Amino acid sequence: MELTTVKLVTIIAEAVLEERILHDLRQLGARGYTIGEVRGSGTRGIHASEWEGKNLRIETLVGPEVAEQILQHLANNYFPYFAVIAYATDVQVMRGTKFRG
Amino acid sequence: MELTTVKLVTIIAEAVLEERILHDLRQLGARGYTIGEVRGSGTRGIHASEWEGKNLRIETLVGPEVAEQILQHLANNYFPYFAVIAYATDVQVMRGTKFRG
Amino acid sequence: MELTTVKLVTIIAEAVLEERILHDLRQLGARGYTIGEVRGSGTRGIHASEWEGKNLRIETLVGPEVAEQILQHLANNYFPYFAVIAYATDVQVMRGTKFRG
Amino acid sequence: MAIVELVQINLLSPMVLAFALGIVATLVHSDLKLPDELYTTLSIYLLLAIGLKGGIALSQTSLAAFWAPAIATLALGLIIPVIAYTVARRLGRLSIADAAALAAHYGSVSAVTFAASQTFLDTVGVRYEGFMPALVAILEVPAIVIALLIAQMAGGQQDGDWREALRELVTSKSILLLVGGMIIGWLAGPHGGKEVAPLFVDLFKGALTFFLLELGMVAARRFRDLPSAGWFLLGFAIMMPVFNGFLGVWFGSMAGLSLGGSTILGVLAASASYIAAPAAVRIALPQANPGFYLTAALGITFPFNLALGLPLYYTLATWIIGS
Amino acid sequence: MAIVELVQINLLSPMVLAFALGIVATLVHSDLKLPDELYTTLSIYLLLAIGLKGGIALSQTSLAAFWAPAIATLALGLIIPVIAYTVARRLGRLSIADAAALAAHYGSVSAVTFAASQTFLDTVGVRYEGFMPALVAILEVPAIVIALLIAQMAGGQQDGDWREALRELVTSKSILLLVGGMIIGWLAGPHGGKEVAPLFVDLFKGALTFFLLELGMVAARRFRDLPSAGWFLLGFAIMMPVFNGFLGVWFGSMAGLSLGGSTILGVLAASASYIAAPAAVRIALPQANPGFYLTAALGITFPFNLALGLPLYYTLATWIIGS
Amino acid sequence: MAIVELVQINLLSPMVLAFALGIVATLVHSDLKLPDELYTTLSIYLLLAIGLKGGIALSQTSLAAFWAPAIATLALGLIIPVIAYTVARRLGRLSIADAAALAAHYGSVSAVTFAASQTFLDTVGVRYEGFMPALVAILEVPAIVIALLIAQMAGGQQDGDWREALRELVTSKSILLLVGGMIIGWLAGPHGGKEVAPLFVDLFKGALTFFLLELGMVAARRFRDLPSAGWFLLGFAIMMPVFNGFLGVWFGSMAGLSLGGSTILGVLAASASYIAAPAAVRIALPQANPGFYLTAALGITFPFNLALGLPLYYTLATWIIGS
Ligand SMILES: Nc1ncnc2c1ncn2[C@@H]1O[C@H](COP(=O)(O)O)[C@@H](O)[C@H]1O
Ligand SMILES: Nc1ncnc2c1ncn2[C@@H]1O[C@H](COP(=O)(O)O)[C@@H](O)[C@H]1O
Ligand SMILES: Nc1ncnc2c1ncn2[C@@H]1O[C@H](COP(=O)(O)O)[C@@H](O)[C@H]1O
Ligand code: NA
Ligand code: NA
Ligand code: NA
Repeated sequence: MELTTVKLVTIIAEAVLEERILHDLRQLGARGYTIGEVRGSGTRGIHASEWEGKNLRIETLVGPEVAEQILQHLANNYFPYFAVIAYATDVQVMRGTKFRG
Repeated sequence: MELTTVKLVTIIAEAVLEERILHDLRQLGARGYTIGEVRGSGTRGIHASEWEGKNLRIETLVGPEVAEQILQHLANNYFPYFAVIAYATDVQVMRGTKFRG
Repeated sequence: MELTTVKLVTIIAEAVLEERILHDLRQLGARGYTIGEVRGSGTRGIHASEWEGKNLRIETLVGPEVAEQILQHLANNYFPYFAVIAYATDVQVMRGTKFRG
Repeated sequence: MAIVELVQINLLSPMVLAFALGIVATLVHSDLKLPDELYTTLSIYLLLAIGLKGGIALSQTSLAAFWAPAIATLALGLIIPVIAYTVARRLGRLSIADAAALAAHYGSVSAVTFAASQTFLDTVGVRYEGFMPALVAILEVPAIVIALLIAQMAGGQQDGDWREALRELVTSKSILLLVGGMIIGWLAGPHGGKEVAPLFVDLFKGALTFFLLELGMVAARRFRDLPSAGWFLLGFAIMMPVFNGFLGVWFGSMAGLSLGGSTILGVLAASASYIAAPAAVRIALPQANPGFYLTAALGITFPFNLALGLPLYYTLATWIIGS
Repeated sequence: MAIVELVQINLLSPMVLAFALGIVATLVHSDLKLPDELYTTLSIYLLLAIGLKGGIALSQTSLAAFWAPAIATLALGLIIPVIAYTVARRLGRLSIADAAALAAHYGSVSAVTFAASQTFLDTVGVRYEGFMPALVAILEVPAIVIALLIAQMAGGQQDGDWREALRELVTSKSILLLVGGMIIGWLAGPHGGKEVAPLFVDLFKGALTFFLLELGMVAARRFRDLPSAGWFLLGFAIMMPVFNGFLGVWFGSMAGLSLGGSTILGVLAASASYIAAPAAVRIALPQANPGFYLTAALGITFPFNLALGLPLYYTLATWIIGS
Repeated sequence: MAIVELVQINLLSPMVLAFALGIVATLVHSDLKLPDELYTTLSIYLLLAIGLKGGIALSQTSLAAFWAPAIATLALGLIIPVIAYTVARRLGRLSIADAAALAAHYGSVSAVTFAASQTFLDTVGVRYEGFMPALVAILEVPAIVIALLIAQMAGGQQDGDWREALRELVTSKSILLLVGGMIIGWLAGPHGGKEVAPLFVDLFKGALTFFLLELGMVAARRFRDLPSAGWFLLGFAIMMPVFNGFLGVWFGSMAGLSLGGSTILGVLAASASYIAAPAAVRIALPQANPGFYLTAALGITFPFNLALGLPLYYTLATWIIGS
C-alpha cells in the first residue's frame, strides 16, 4: 500500500456550535470527524463557551476540494459572530479513498 | 540551532488499544508519544470504546522511515477490525536527533 | 477570500509551565493560543506533572518569523530542564492577518 | 427580624462565604481550579435534586392551590422580558440583539439562586409551598422565547438559527432534569424518596456550597469586563432584579402564595438565567455581545441577589403580606 | 405479593425511573450529558462499595454455608456460555466470533444489575446472604474465558490477542475493586466499616440512581441499532436471560441459598456483562461486531432485567423455594 | 496500648487498606485508573473540609492556648529545612538543587497525612486541639521559602524563577482552601457548619479512603524509581521523618499541646509535602531531579508515615507527655 495525500482541516470553535458544525461538515462531504476538548483565547473577547470553560477542536480528513469548501463555509457563516478559527494542512494516509471518497 | 524536519504521526484509535499501540510504537522505534482523549465517528459503525465515550489521539514524532513503518504496521494489523485511522505530516523541530535518533 | 499560509507551532509541556509559556508567547507576538490536556512520555524520566497526570498541548498560529523565535526561545529557556518539546508546521488559513498581524 | 439582621444571617451562611472565597481565589490569581466535570456534575445534581424534592412534595400536596401561582408565574415570564427589552432599548440605547439578549436572561430564572433562597428561608425558619420547583420550570423557557420573538420581529437577527434554538430550549438539560426529577419524585413518592435522600437531600447544601465556590470564581472573571460594560449595564443589573423581585412577590401574594412562597417567586423573577439563556441566545442571537449579558447576569446580578437580594425580597414579602 | 404488584413496586423505584429518564433524554436529543469522568467514578464507587459491604458481611457470617453456593455459581459460569454459544450458532446462525462474544457477555455478570436486585429485595423486605458479592466475583471471569476458548478451538479468532485478553481479565478493575473491596471490608470489619459507611452505604442507592440515569442514555443510544440487529438477537436477548435466570435460581436453591440469595443468583445468571466482557472480547475477538453484543447486552437485556427481570426471578424463586 | 497493637489498628483501617489496594492495582498492572478530575476534586474537598472543621472548632475554642503552638510550629518550619538540607548535602553529597528540593518537601507538610492522623486518633479515642488545621497552614509555606532561599544563596538556581514561585506559593490552592475554609467555618460557626456537615464531616473518612486508593497507585508508580534512587535516599526518606516527628512531638509538648495535639504536630513535622512543594520546586529549582524528591516524599515517606509513622509518633508522644 502506498501513501496518498489528503487534507486535514482543524476547526477550533466554542462548544455550543458542535451540532451545527458537524451537520455542516457532513453536508459538505466529510466522512468522519474527531473532537477534542480544549480551551484558549484569541483576538475576540469572551464568548458564551468561556465561562462553561470549553472550546472544541474538530478535525476532519477530507479531499482538497472539500477542505477548501469547508474553510469558505466557516469564513462566511461563523467567523463574523462566533469564536471560530480553522486551518488546513496536507497529511499522508494509507487508503486515501476512505477520506477522499 | 537550526531547524530539522521530522515526521509527526497521528493515530486516532479506540481506547482499548492504548497498551498494544504504545507497545508497537516502541518496537518500531518511536522515542516518545503524546496522548489526548477525543471522541469521533467515521465510516465504521459503533465500536466498543464508543459507549465508554472515548477514542485516543496518539501523536509521535519520528524519522521518515519509522513513520512509514508505523503507518504500514497499523494498516496491516489494526485497520481490518479496529476503529483506527492514522496520518503523517512533516514538522520542523529543534534538535531533530531527539526524535530521529 | 483566498488562502494564506501561516505557521502552526505546537508545544507539549508539563502543566506547571502554563502561565510562563503563555506569557512568553504573548511577548513573542502570538495573538492567541489553544490548550488541550494530554499525557505522554519521552526520553526524559518523570517530571513533576507526571504524578499530577497532565501535560499541556499548546497550539498557536503565528507568522513564520514569530514561529522561529518561539522555537528558539523554548529551546534556550525550557529544553535544558523542563519536559518540553515543540514543533512547527505550515497551515493554510482564511484571513491570515488575524494571526500574522 | 430587621433587614440588617437578615442580611447578616445570609452573608454568614457557608454558601455565600464559599462564593466570596471563589471571588478571592480569582482576584489573587490562585491556581485553584475546579474541574469542569465537577462543575457539570454539580449542576446536574442540583437540578435533579431540586426536581426530586419538588416532585415528592407535589405527591403529597393538593394541586388545588397550584393553578393560581402557575398562571402568575407564566404571566411574569411574559411581562418581564418585554419590560426588560424596552428599558434596555429606550434607556440603554442598546442594539436590538443586546437588548433582546438581556430580556431573555432576566426573564428566565437561575436555579441556583432558587436553591439559595430555599436554604435562606430554611435558616430563617420560614416555610414555603412544596411545588415551587414546578414554578422554576414554568418560568425558565417562556421569557427566552418571547425575547427571541421580539428580536425576530424587530428584524435584528437574520443570522441566528432560532428554530434550532427553540428546539434545544425545550429539551435543554435544565428543563429535562427539573421536570424529570419532579416526575420521578412524584411517582416514587416519600417512600422511594427516602432511599435516595442521603444523596439528594442531606448533601444538598454542601453541594450547593461547593458549586458556589466555583460560581464565585466564574463571576469574578466577569468583573474585569465591568469597566467596559458601562454605567447603564451596572444600573440595569441591579435595578432590574429589584423591580422584578417586587413584581414576583406581588404576583405571588395575589396568587395566594404563602410568605415563603411569595419570597421565592420574587427571587425567581429577580434572578437572571445563566444556563439556559446564554446557550439559547448564543445560537439565536450570535451578534449579541456575550461580554454584555454574561457580565450583567453572572458578574453583577447573581452576586447581588445572593448577598442582598434574598433578604431584600423576603422583607418586601413581609411588607406586602405581613408575617 | 403478586408479580404485577412487584413489577409496579420495581418500576416506581427512583433507580428504574432515573433509567427511564436517561432513555427519554437521548430520544428527545437533549443536550444532557454526564461527564465520562463521573461515569467512571460512579462505576468505581459502586464496585468498591459492593465489595466492601460484602466483605464486612463475610467477616461476620460463617463460611460453612459459602462453599455450596460458590460451586453452584462456578458451574453456572461454565455451563451458560456453552449453552449461549450453541444457541447463537445453531439457531442464530451467527459467525463463530459473534456467537462466542454473546456467550462471553451472557455468561459473565453485570454488577449494576446485581446492585439493583439488592435494592429491589430491600424494598420488598426480603433478606439474602451477606456473601453474595463474592459470587459476583466468582461468576464474572470464567464464562468469558470459556467463550474465548470456544472461539479459539473453533478457529474463529487467529487475529485476536487472547493471552493479553486473559491477563487483562484477571487484573480488570471490576475484579480488583470487587475482590479488593471485599478484603478491605473483611479486614476492617464492622467497626472500620462504620467509619466509611456514610459514603459507601448511605449514598449507595443515590449513586446507583445517578449511574442508571447515565446507563439509560447509553442504552437508548443502542436502540438505533435494534433494527439492524434482527429478530433473532431480540429474542436471544430476552429469552436467554429468562432461561439463565431460571437456571440461577434453581442452582441457588439446590445449593441451599435463601429465597433472597437464590433470587440474586438468578439475577446474576440472567444479567449480561457490559464492563469486563466488552473490553476482553474487543481485544480477543476483534472481528466480532460490537454493534451486535453491545446492543443485545446493553440495549435489550439490561433494561429487560432491570424493569421486568428482577420481579420475575424473585417470583420464580418463590415458586421453587416457596416463601 | 502497646505499639504493635496500635500499628495493627492502624493497618486494618479502611484508609490504609485502600492505600494498599492502590499499590496492588499498580503492581499487577490493573486497568484501574481514577479520573484526574476525581483526584483534583477529592484534594479540593479534603483541604476545604479540614479548614472548615478547624474554623468551626476555632470559633468555639479560646485562642489563648493557640499562640505557643503557633510559634512552635513556625520554629519547626524554619529549623527542619536547614537540617534536612545539611544532611542531604553533607551525608548525601547531593547537588545544591536536589538538597534544597528535599529540604522544601520535608520542611513543608502533607495535608492527607494530617487527615489520616486525625482519623487514627479518633479511632484510638484520643482527643486533640481544634485549631490543629491552623498549624497545617502555618507549617506549609515557610520551609519551602527557606529551602529556596538556601538554594538561592548557595547559588544553585540562577535558572529558576523564584519570585514567581513565591507568589504562587502564598496563593496556592492548598493555602487558599485551608485558610479560606477556616475563615468560612469560623464565621459560619457551629450552626452554619451543621448545614454542610453531611458533606464535609460525615463523608470525610470515606472520601479520604477513596483518595488514598489513588495515592496508593501514585506511590507505587514511584517504586520503580527506587533502585535508581540509591541507599541514601531510602535512609533519608525514613530517618528524616522519624527525626522530624520526634522534633514535632517535643516542640508540641513544650508548647503545651495535649497528647493528641503533640502527636499531630509530630505527624505534621514528619510528613513531606507533595502538593505545594513539588509545584514550587519545579518552577524555582528546575534543575532538581523530580524523580528524586517525588520518589522520596511519595514513594517512601508517605507510605511509611501512613503505615508505621502514625502509631510511632503517638507512642513517642505518650513517652514524652505520658498518657
Ligand atoms: N474523515 C475523518 N476525519 C477525522 N477523523 C476521522 C475520520 N474518519 C474517522 N475518524 C476518526 O477515527 C475513528 C474511527 O473511524 P472509523 O474506523 O472510520 O469509524 C472515528 O471515531 C474518528 O474519531
Ligand atoms: N517523540 C515524541 N513524540 C511525541 N511526543 C513526545 C515525544 N517525545 C516527548 N514527547 C512529549 O513531550 C513530553 C516531554 O518529553 P521528554 O522531555 O522527552 O520527557 C512527553 O511527556 C511527551 O508528551
Ligand atoms: N493565534 C491563535 N492560535 C491558536 N489558537 C487560536 C488563535 N487565535 C484564536 N485561537 C483559538 O480560537 C478561539 C477563538 O478565537 P477568537 O475568535 O480570536 O477569540 C480561541 O478561544 C482560541 O482557542
Ligand atoms: Na428572572
Ligand atoms: Na450472566
Ligand atoms: Na514536614
